Order: sequence, then C-alpha cells, then structure tokens
Amino acid sequence: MNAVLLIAVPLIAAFLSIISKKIAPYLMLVVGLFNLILVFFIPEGFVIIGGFSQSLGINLLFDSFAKIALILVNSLVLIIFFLNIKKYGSYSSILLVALAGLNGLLLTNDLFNLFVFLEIAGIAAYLISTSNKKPTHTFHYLVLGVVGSSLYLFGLIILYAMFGTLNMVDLIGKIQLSGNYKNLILPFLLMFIGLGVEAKLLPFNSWVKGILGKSNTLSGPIFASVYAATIGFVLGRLINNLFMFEGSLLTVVIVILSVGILIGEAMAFASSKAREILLFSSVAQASIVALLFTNGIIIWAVYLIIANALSKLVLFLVINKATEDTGTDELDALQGLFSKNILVGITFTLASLSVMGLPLLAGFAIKLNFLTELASSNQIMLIAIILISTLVEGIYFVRMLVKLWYKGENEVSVKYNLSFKIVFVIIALALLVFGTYSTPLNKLDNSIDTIQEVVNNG
Amino acid sequence: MKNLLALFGSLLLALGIILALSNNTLFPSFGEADLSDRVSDEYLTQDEIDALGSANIVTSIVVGYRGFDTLGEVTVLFISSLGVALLLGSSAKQKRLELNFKPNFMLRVGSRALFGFILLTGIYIILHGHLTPGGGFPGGTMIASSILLLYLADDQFRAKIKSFKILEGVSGSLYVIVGLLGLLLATYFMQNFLPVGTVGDLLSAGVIPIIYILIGLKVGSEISGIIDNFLTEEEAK
Amino acid sequence: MTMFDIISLVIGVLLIVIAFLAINSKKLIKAVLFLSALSMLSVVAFVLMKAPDVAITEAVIGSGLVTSLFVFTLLSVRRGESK
Amino acid sequence: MIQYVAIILFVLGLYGLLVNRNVIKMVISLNIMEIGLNLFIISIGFVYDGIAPIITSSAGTGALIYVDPLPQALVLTAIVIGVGTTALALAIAKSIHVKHNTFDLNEVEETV
Repeated sequence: MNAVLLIAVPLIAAFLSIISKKIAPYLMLVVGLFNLILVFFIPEGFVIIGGFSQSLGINLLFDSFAKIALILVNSLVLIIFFLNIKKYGSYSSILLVALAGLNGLLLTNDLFNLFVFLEIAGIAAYLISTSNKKPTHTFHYLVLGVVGSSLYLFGLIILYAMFGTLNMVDLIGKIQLSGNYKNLILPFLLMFIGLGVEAKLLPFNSWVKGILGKSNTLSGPIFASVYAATIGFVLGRLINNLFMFEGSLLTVVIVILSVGILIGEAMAFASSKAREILLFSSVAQASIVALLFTNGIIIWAVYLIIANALSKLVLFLVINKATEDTGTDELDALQGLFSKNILVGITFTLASLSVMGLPLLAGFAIKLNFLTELASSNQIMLIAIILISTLVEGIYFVRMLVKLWYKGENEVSVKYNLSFKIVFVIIALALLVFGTYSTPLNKLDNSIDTIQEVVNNG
Repeated sequence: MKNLLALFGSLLLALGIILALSNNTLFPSFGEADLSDRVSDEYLTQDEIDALGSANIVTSIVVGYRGFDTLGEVTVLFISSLGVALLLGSSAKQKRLELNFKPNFMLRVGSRALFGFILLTGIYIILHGHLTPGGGFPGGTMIASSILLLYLADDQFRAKIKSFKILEGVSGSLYVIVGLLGLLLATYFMQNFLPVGTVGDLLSAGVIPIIYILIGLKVGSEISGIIDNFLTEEEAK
Repeated sequence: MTMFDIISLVIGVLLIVIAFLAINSKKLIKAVLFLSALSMLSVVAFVLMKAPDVAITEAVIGSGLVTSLFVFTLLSVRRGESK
Repeated sequence: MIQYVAIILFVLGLYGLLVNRNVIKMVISLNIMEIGLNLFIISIGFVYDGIAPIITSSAGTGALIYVDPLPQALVLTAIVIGVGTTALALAIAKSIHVKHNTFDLNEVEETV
C-alpha cells in the first residue's frame, strides 16, 4: 500500500464525480471510507514519486506524526460529510478535492508541493465558505488567503535561492551546516506569516469572523475542526523541523502568539453571539497550539489539536444546527435550548468543559501536562498567560452554558437527528475516555518523538 | 493622505526586503546564481537528460521530476472551474449574455477562419511540449481561446458544456491513472514506464507527451467551461 | 552599461509606472487594460531572463485569458446597470 | 535591477489591496502581486550569459551555461494557480454584484 493513494484516489473520484451529480455524494462516502481504512495499512517511511532520487523529485513523508493527523482528518471529513449528505450533497466534488489537498498538506516533504496543496485546500475552503451565502466575506477570505500563500511562496523562494533545494529533509541538513541564523529571519518570517493566515493566528485572521461567524452545519465544523487541525499539524511540522525559531525571531513569534491568545479570549468574552464566542475561542486555541510547538512541546500540542478538533466539532454542530432552525445565534434568543435536548446538552457541556480543561476530560490531562513541561523550562510568563486564558474561558463558557440550560421566556424548538446525536455521544465519550484513562495518550508518546529523528537520519 | 501613508509604508517594506536580501550572505545577487550548489545542476547533466529524454528541461521538470506539482496545478484549475460553475449557476437554465455589439461580417468570417489556425497552433504547442517552449497549459488555453472566438463570432453560440464536462473528467482521471500505471508497471507513482527514445525526436520522452496531451485536453475543456460560465447568465424569470 | 542593463532599466521603470496606474486609475476598464499591459511587459522581462516557457504561458494565460475574464465580468455588469 | 522591480511590484500589489475597496481593483492588485512574485522567482534563477534550458541538436551540452530551469517550472505552476484564483475571485465579485448591485465594498457595508 502506498501513501500516494490517499491523494490520488480522492482526485480520481473528484474528476469523475463531475460527470454525474447523482453519484457524487456516494463516491465521496466510499472514498472517505476507503481512505480511512487505507491509513492503517501504510508502512511508515518516505514515499518516492516518479522514481527520482530524493532531492531531484518530490517525495512524501509518512511518519507517525502524519499518521495520527491523517487518521484524524480523514475520519472527521467523513463524519461531517455524512451528517450533511442530504443538505450539502452538491459540495461533494469540492470536499473530495479538499480531502486530497488536506492529505497532501499533511504528507508532503517538499516546500513548493506544500504551497500547491495549500492552494488546493485554500480554494476548496473558499468554495465551502460560499455555502454561507455571504459573498463579501468569502471574497475577503480569498484575498487574505491568496496574500498568505504568496508570502509563503516568497519565503520559500528565498530559501531556494540560498540553499538550492526544496526538499525539506535536504534543506534542514543544509541549514544546519550553514550555521548562521540571521540570514534565515526574513524567509522564515514570511513563511510563518503566510501560514498564519490559514492558521487563524492574530493579526492575520480577520477573515475568521466573517466565515465562522456566519457558518452552517457544513462549513462550521469543516473550518473549525478539520482545517484548524490540518494547518495546526503542518505548522507544527514546519516550526519543529524547519523554522526552529531562535533569538530575536523567537521573541517576536512568542509575543505575537501570546497577544493572539489574550485578544482571542477577550473578544470571546465580549461577544454575545454563540458562534462568535466559539470562533474567538478557537482563535485563542490555535495560538496556544502554535505556542506549544515553538516551545518544543510536540506531544501535548498534538493532543491539544486532536481534543480541540473533536470538541469544536460538537460545539459548532450543536450551535449551527440551532441557528439554522431558529435563524439567530444570539445567546439570549437560544435560552433554554437544552431543556428539551438533554442528551445534546450533556455532550455540549462535556465538550466545552474539555476545551476549558476541567478534570476527568481530555482537555485537563493535556493542559496539566503541558503546564508542567512549561514549568520545568521556567516559562513563567507563558504559564501565567495560559492560566489567565483558562480563567476567561471558564467565565464565558459557564455563562454560555447557564444561558443554554435555563429556560427563558420563549420556547426554542430545535430538533437534532439521530445521526447527529450518535456522533455527539461518541465524541463526548472519547473525550471522557482520554481524560480519565490517559495511558493510550502516553503510549503514543514514543512514536511521536521520532519526527526529529526521521529528519536527522534521513 | 491615508493612501499616501500606505504607499510610503509599502515602499518602506520593499526597501526593508531589498536591504535584508542584499545583506544576506547566502543569497546570490541578481544574475550570479551558482547552479552547482543547486539541485538544478543535476537536471542538466547528460545522464539525467538521457534518462527522461526530453529536450526541453523545463518540461522534464514540470512533467517529470515535479509531476506531482503539476497534478496539483491541474487540480487547482479543476476546482476553480467547478467553483465558477457553482457560483455563476448551473448550465441548465442559462442563456447567452447579450454583448453590446452585434458581430459584423468581418468579425464573423474572420474569427471562424482564425478558429482553425488557433486550434491547430494549440495542438502543435501541446504535441511539441517536450521539444520547444510551451506545452499543455498554454496549448490548452489556446484551444479554449479558439472556442472563445466562436462565442464572439456568433451571439447565439453555446458550446456543448456537458460533453466538455465528460472530457474534463475523463482526461483528468486518465492523468491520475497514468500515474497509477507507473505504480503498477514500474515501482513508483508517476514513474515513466515507456521507452524514452532519442532526445529531440517527436516520439520521445516516454509518458511526457501523453501526459501533456491529457493536460492540454483537460485545461482546454476547463477554461472553455469557465469562459462559458462568464458569458452566460441566468434566464430572466 | 550593457544592452541588457538598458533594456531592463526601461522595462523596470515602465512596469512600476503601469502598476501604479493600474492601482490608481478611477475607471475599472482602464485598470484592466493597464493590468494587461503590465502582463505583456512582464512577458518581455521573462524573455530577457531566458525563460521562454514562462513567457509563452504568461502571454497566453496571464495576458490573454485573465484580461478577457475581467472584460467579461465588466461587460455582464454594465448591461445590468443600464437596465 | 529586475529583481528589485519585482519586489516593488509585489509590494505595490499589497498597497493596492490596502487602499482599494473596489473588488475588481482588489483582484487587479492581487494579479500585480502575483506578477511581481513570478518575476522575482525567475530572477532567482537568472545567470548572466546563460541560455534557455532547451537542448538543441546543434549544440552539445558540454560548455554551455544554462539558466536555472527549476524556478521556471515553479513559475509555470504559479501562473496557472494564479489564473485559477483570479477566475474564482471574479466569479465571487460577480455574485457580490448580483446580490448588492455594486462592486464597492464600502457601499456594500452601508446597504447591509
């Protein structure tokens, strides 16, 4: 089995799906399922394309880091599509291309190839955001996205001019030989900013409010969990293997990210709309993930991405379905949403408490572990910032939960399908299991640690 | 005032980038790139040229060494034509956009005459992609622009979009299938499995011409689809 | 100064001036035409830097196709406004 | 020389995005930015006295200096990707016009 199939099969399906619109949704389901099964049968290692020696051609790197990411992304896309198959079946060709693009982003070991997949995933994202029916916001997103990927391309071309290769493993070797970090500040900053647009890092994320704040049951979960997770993994790989921030650049990046966390939480605190609270909270979470990667806490950053993707999936699905039925996402108007949907309410509560990091849930285990790691490297400032953000999160999530549980004056009637409920329950259970029985997480530790080794040995 | 400030800031940014690049000891100054430090040096060695059999090195990089990028590139065009169709309406209840002019005799006859020439040039460029500059992308666009001429010549003309869709889908999947054949017949995805022949012959370079023909067909049909979408509008109700 | 320097100087100045005009011109159709001219000049620059493949592609796709897409967009809109 | 011009074009595109609120002008600015970037990429691979990387039967491969072919291949990809995004952006611009009857984002915000 070859990892290329994860990209090639969705592409063939996408090309064929435009011939007949009727079969397209089923193709998407079959391909999604096929990919999800395939991931488990691929041996780890480099995947050569075209049969050229490593630096001449393009190759993919399938390691345990990529494997975890691929399992998460492929299963989430399948779940989200399955839930929306009736309403948004016409988006199946686009989702197939998006799937290919996201898998490519996670697998590729070539910087320019990464740019191509960034564009594929990006254009698919603009198109998915058209389902919000807000063309001005989509346009804004497109402009920022194109600027971001152009900056990334600019940075990587400077790197090519300096070192003469695009292959990541080769490049890392050559950078380590050159020794002088000062020359690398400009290209790395350009690439980081470029990826920061998609990764929702402040101040490059002004698109998020228009897109996620107006999202529906398809675009909300796709952006908040699938794209956020993918770009988090990609950023993690680049930060840890390529950028390895040093000196003044490290300070700049950490300041940007810390400010991102604080502003994100403050905006969420100030908002009264359910979707905006969730989206600003995910802006803050994205910055936390990037911050962990810059501090070299890879394992817990990966778990944080996974836990966030799962809980944000539940949160956005619940709120967006309610908004679709009632036509508003003002918290006051949604008062008492859970008084009739107790099961949904419980899962929503569990998911939001996990984001906050309460004991017994996955978020707690993760937060505890990365805080101890930060403490062991004496990062008092960062610990303070994360604790403040947790406190603010606690306030606005509890405020939101109280509003949603207690009955208001007017009746809110939202009906959740059985398939929605099943997904919610499974995810809530997963969050509980990972929170109380964290051995599976620790077991994975050893395998994730090997990313750096693969690069060093390769 | 605000504009002037923005202009000033932008130019300052440009100056910053230029200064940073000229202070960068590893960054070669313009016109003095040293190829021996780069991977490109190997593309130009006789062994590599013989291995791929394409006289145009850019083509052998685009379709051969970095063929995976090109697959992605085709996908970008594919998804954007899909998106244009999604945004500007499906082809079912569409009519031609009324242009502000009636095509006169010269335009009608002239563009029909040119249609053949441009179509042939496009096909020529695609077929000689591995020998001369050009290739599937400009060639495919030329084919599409010959169809654009038909649109301009006749304000009732509409291409058969459904058959374009089929052509697009089939040529795209054939491209991936050629890649998968490499996986089956040789060892790797997109590996060449045909004899390369002599460098410089029309029938040489293994799968490169085949892939370029598929790309040309796909790009041509995609861009024709985009043009059709831009030149039609929804039927007034 | 060699011939190459003189030509590249002329083209460079023209590129910047036309880009500035394209950004700042009030009429949309003028801006589109300036963009087309900019693209055509960049073709010359590509040829100057010995990139014939890129030059052909930019001439056909960048200059031809993109300009026509812009013009079609403007045409479809102008008709709607006159109504 | 051309390298500096390319960087200035890229920045001028950014400037255009900052000052223009008309969607068509913004797409034009994006295109200017892309042209600048493409010129920059090609300028990276240029060598004085180099020739285009095409093997002709009349000349051997021995002593000739070629310009770097890899950036040219990258730009080919970048140009096509640019066309894809431009077409999509124009389609979105058109649907903005259908919905709000203007290309100007300032006016759109007033009507909403």
